[in-house]
Amino acid sequence: MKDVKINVHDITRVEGHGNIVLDVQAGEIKELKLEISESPRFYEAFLLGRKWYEAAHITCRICGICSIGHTSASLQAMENALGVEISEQTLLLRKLAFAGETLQSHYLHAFYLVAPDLLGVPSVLPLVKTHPDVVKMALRLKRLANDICCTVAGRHIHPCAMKVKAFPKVPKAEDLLALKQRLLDSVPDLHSTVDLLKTLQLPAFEREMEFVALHHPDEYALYRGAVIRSTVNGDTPIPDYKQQVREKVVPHSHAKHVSSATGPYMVGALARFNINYDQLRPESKEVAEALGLQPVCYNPYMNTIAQVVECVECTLDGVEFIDRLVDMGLHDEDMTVEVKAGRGVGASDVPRGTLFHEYAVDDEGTIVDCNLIIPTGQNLNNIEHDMHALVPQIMDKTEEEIALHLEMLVRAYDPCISCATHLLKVEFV
Amino acid sequence: MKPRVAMFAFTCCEGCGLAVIECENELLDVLNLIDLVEWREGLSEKAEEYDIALVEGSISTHADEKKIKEIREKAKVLVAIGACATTGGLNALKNRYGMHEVKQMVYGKAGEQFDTIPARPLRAVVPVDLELHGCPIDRTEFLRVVRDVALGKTPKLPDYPLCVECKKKENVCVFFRGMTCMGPVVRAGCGAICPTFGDGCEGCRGLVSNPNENAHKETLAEHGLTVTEVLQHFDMFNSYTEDHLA
Amino acid sequence: MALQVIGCEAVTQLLEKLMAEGRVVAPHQREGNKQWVFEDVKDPCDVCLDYTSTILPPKKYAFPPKEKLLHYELADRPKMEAVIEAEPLVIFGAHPCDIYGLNALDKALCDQKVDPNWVARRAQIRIVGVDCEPDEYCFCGSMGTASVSTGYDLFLTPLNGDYVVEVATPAGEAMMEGIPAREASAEEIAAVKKRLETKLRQERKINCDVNSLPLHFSGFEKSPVWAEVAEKCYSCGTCNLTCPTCFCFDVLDEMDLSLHSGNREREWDGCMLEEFAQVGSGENFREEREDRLKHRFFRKYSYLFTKYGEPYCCGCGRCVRQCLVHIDPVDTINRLLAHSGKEA
Amino acid sequence: MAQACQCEADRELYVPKLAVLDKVVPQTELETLFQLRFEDGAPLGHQPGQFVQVCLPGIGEAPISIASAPCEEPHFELCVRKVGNVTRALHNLAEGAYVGIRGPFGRGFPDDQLKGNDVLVVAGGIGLVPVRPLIHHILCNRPDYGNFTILYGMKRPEEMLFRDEIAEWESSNAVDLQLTIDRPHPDWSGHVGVVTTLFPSLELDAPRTRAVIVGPPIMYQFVILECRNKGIADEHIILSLERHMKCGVGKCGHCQINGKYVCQDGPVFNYHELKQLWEAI
Ligand SMILES: Cc1cc2nc3c(=O)[nH]c(=O)nc-3n(C[C@H](O)[C@H](O)[C@H](O)COP(=O)(O)OP(=O)(O)OC[C@H]3O[C@@H](n4cnc5c(N)ncnc54)[C@H](O)[C@@H]3O)c2cc1C
Ligand code: SF4
Ligand code: SF4
Ligand code: SF4
Repeated sequence: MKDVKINVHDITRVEGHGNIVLDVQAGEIKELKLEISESPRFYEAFLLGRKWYEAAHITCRICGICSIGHTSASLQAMENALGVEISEQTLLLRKLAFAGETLQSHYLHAFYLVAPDLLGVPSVLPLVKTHPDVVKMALRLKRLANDICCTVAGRHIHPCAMKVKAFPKVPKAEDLLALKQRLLDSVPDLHSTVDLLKTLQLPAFEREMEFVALHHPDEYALYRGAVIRSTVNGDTPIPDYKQQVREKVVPHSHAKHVSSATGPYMVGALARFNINYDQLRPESKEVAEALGLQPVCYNPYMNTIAQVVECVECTLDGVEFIDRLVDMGLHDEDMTVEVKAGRGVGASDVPRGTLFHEYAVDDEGTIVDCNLIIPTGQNLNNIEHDMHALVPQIMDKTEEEIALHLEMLVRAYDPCISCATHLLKVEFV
Repeated sequence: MKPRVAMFAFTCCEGCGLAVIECENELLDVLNLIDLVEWREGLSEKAEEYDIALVEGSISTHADEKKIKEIREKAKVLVAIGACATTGGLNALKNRYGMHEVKQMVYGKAGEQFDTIPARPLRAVVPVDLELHGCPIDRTEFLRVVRDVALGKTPKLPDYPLCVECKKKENVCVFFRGMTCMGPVVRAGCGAICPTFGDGCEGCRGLVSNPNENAHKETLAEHGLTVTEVLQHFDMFNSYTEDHLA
Repeated sequence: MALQVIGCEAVTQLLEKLMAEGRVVAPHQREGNKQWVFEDVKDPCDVCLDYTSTILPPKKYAFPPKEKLLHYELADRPKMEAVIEAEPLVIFGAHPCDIYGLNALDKALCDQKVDPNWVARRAQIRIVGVDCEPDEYCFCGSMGTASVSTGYDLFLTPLNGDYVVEVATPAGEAMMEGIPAREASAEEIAAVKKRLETKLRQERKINCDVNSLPLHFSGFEKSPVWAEVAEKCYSCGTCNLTCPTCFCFDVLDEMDLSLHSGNREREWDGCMLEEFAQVGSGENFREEREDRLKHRFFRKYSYLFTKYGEPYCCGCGRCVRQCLVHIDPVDTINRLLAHSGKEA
Repeated sequence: MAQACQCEADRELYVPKLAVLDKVVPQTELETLFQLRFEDGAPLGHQPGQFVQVCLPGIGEAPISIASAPCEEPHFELCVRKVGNVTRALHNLAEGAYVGIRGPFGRGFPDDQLKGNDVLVVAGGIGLVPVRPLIHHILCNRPDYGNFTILYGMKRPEEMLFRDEIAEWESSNAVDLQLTIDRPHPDWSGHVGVVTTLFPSLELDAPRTRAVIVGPPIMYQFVILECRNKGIADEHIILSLERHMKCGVGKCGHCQINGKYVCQDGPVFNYHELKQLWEAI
């Protein structure tokens, strides 16, 4: 019976600072945890006392990778609090920006963070020499994803043009049509990506678990959902999210751990795929099949494959949204908002999973209460459970291999640690 | 020899590091000019030695403080990138409260376990050679700086108000659309991206060295803001002051 | 040349004809209250000839906000060559003040050393002027710029839904070829004159004869009015950048990332900006806002006026229209005059 | 067409001409003398007091006074202080390198007014550079001028430029050279005190004297005062001014001093002209 001691300090190729600690003595796990060492930021404290119109611009700064995601959940929450309705045009533009961000985040994860593991190199840099075509393709795809965000919202990181009620600057039809063409032209690149992935081997590991994602009757839920759906606990109305998402503080983490009524659960691309498979386009389903992914899949490493499937979905979504926008004719919209007291919850299924924002404002539009629940926070507990199931299966490997498997597992979840480090609920008296 | 560049992140959203790699069209050219030797978010390589450190994030814990000093010792050139690192950014909003109060507010009783000190820009802790402003930094400006450094030039960053860039783009001033903007007192360099997309500037690049704050307070009041709102316009990205060191 | 009259449809026809020949730019409305910009015409219906003032003057086509002067290739022996990018262009719908601005820049930029980029662009620009109605910011009446006698090929004056057309050059004549027009009647010609008289009766005016401005300014050097006005000023340069008669620039080298080749470019600058007069030793010759504000006024109403015989202000009112703290040349000059007891 | 201006433009107005760096002679820690010549052997054709725009493609341009006299053609010299990008990059060049030159520009020293008269040169620090061609010119044509005096002040002895030449001037009868440093220094046995402290002992024939002053902005007011006290007429006090400058040809607006452009109306002015210009000194 062997001893294993692993301490991966500052896991690389993840967003934010985290450590993996494993201590096995005589074959028995004494300690195994994912430590979150990111400096806490206290976003809830930033928000209190600020104006309704600042919420989205403040909270988008929680995360550079999914700032359009935060903006989306924040705007929905604030619009619900103030009773603001948005137009079809605004909805489509937001969904288009959201698709752009989902694409860029998934490409970043697949090509920069995961591919090096599968190709046996420490990062994307050596690939510039060994696989120049793959690197150029990755850059091309990511640039397109970012250009979608830039055209619609000004920039991808911390979007300017996404505001409560409407877009202050509506993109020009000609610019959208140029993007549509590029989206169509990117389909061959997507197929090459799929071909590349087919040649690579992901670890085989399964653990039966609960999946949670937003669900919408009319669409594959990303920007918005109608309910929260769990494979174990059924549907929960979005305003009642706290029934599904239950938090507790754990000492080794600046992020609070989350469980459902029945235990840990997973959110993210794989959860969405498992729950909303039926609503995927045929083209996306084909890719899933080609890559050996079918619902319900219990291998968290397959999250990356689910992301690639979503890339196909978002690419085709983008084309559809642009067609609809151009057909409708783009026009400037009124931005005036009547401010009144209220409370509202907003939810989006961002690249890493379900994100909730909740605000209460007073009748001057000042934020008096807020709560933010971030996907990675929900996943942390599940990752630890996975690690506990995985370690006994790979105990015969070397310490380096065990460490790599654990790191790859963490990476598969595509965690966003800076997001996760301030998701604790605030109780205001 | 190409300069060895390492990127580090402190308290922040890591968006500036991301902005660097969002230079997709230019990334291969940039990699011809520099050797990227460490970047936790995207690479597993670690470097013991480097010439230039690009550092994002504010210093907001004792651990941060220790680490930035180590980086300063190793780096020949220390570049602060992004609002968190140059002005304290949004993080400094927490400095409005006592640190104990803040922990209570967000984490309740469990908060005491956390190491947190008032958020500071890098220059409040170590000498900084160059500051690249913005939340996030501007890609074009970043590329220009990389190029200038490679040429041995001292990059010239603007110290005039944003309105200059906004007017060159012929944007409709957002004040004429019933909105408000920090442009007249905020440093240019982002191409006035927010007003270009119809939103007022929030001041993420910090104030110019000689802002006419009084004039701007009057302008904001003239456009219907209350005193609190006026102050909030100023402090969103610029609430760090030397007093926070106390 | 005899005046002609064309209808609205003929204006559309004229635009279509010019568009078929090449690039045409004209005023278009922008989001927000009373905001227009000169833009490429894609559809004649989008053109707005009834406007008060565009954000930037049409100067931007002859002297772009940023333009290349030089291209170079680095090598042991570097190669450098002039870059002069000019193309045929019609500016459609320029107001008299903006035409005055272009004419004024012709003088300054061709004085002694002739600016090659300016001249090349100007040679390819044809101008269709259109008469305007002053708004609360214009003061062309005071500046003598309510009408111009040169600097356009065609000039349109709106009259009861039609336009009276003055053909000023052979190029203008060619433009009008095939456009249905009739000769203007005596009443119509009288109405055009009358229109100008109304324009000249603007309420907003400078309280002295424009030609005596340089003389008056020689007494304003120490006026306390400068400090009072400058106190509100942001030094944001908006007034410089939107001005049809400003032409200061900065020069920068923009090297490609390959570090093999690049361009030397010039970019609009503004004397209101703090670093404008700073030199290598760190000395700033106009460190105070007041100094810079004073310099802007003196340059427009005294230095260049004296040098070229006409004011370097066309009375378009853009600087005050766009200035968030409402620093107004008319009000400032009137205060200077009042303070020195020189009001006419 | 519509425009009023029908003039012939010089396509090459902003295009520098290539010159070869023949010799690099370090002067002090910050200043270096560069000897250049046009590739095609053409003379620069300048007057003492004029300047050129020095261009390094990719880095930028900087206005630099011509430090040599016309009689040294086809070579010409520039003495440059390292303060920023262009000046630093110049210092990194090796002999044989190419440098772009535009010019000469501006109005030089009014030789017709100096000829036949006594000349007093007052230079502070790097201000010796623009007057050096004049000094060389006078020394080459010594009989054309009356008494010739040079007062040269610097902060510290290490800052002295053109040491060999200064030694020559010191030992020559052609010129009365007086040196001073601002504050006492162990390596200095000469006069100590700012340059104005040399004035009391000066014996001048005021009506015959033409004073040429070049130095840092702060020096001007005090030296002008001394000259006037000595009875030198305002028109006979001649100065060279420095301003931020981009184009060198009267367009960019940066070098304006009230109604004058330093690049065209200057850099050399007489005090009578400058008195009217409150921005000048
Ligand atoms: C007529 C004239 C003659 C001169 N003669 C000499 C000389 O003989 N020897 C010498 O060493 N220096 C001379 N100078 C000063 C020299 O031009 C500046 O030191 C030089 O332009 C700085 O350029 P840089 O690229 O090295 O610095 P930069 O990197 O551009 O900037 C450093 C500082 O210089 C200022 N600056 C930038 N461009 C100019 C400019 N064109 N003019 C003035 N300041 C500027 C900037 O505002 C900044 O503060 C002269 C200047 C003038 C106007
Ligand atoms: S929108 Fe803002 S930056 Fe632009 S001109 Fe107006 S105040 Fe200035
Ligand atoms: S416009 Fe203002 S808030 Fe927006 S990026 Fe620029 S400096 Fe930052
Ligand atoms: S006068 Fe107005 S527009 Fe001009 S710099 Fe001052 S504040 Fe800006």
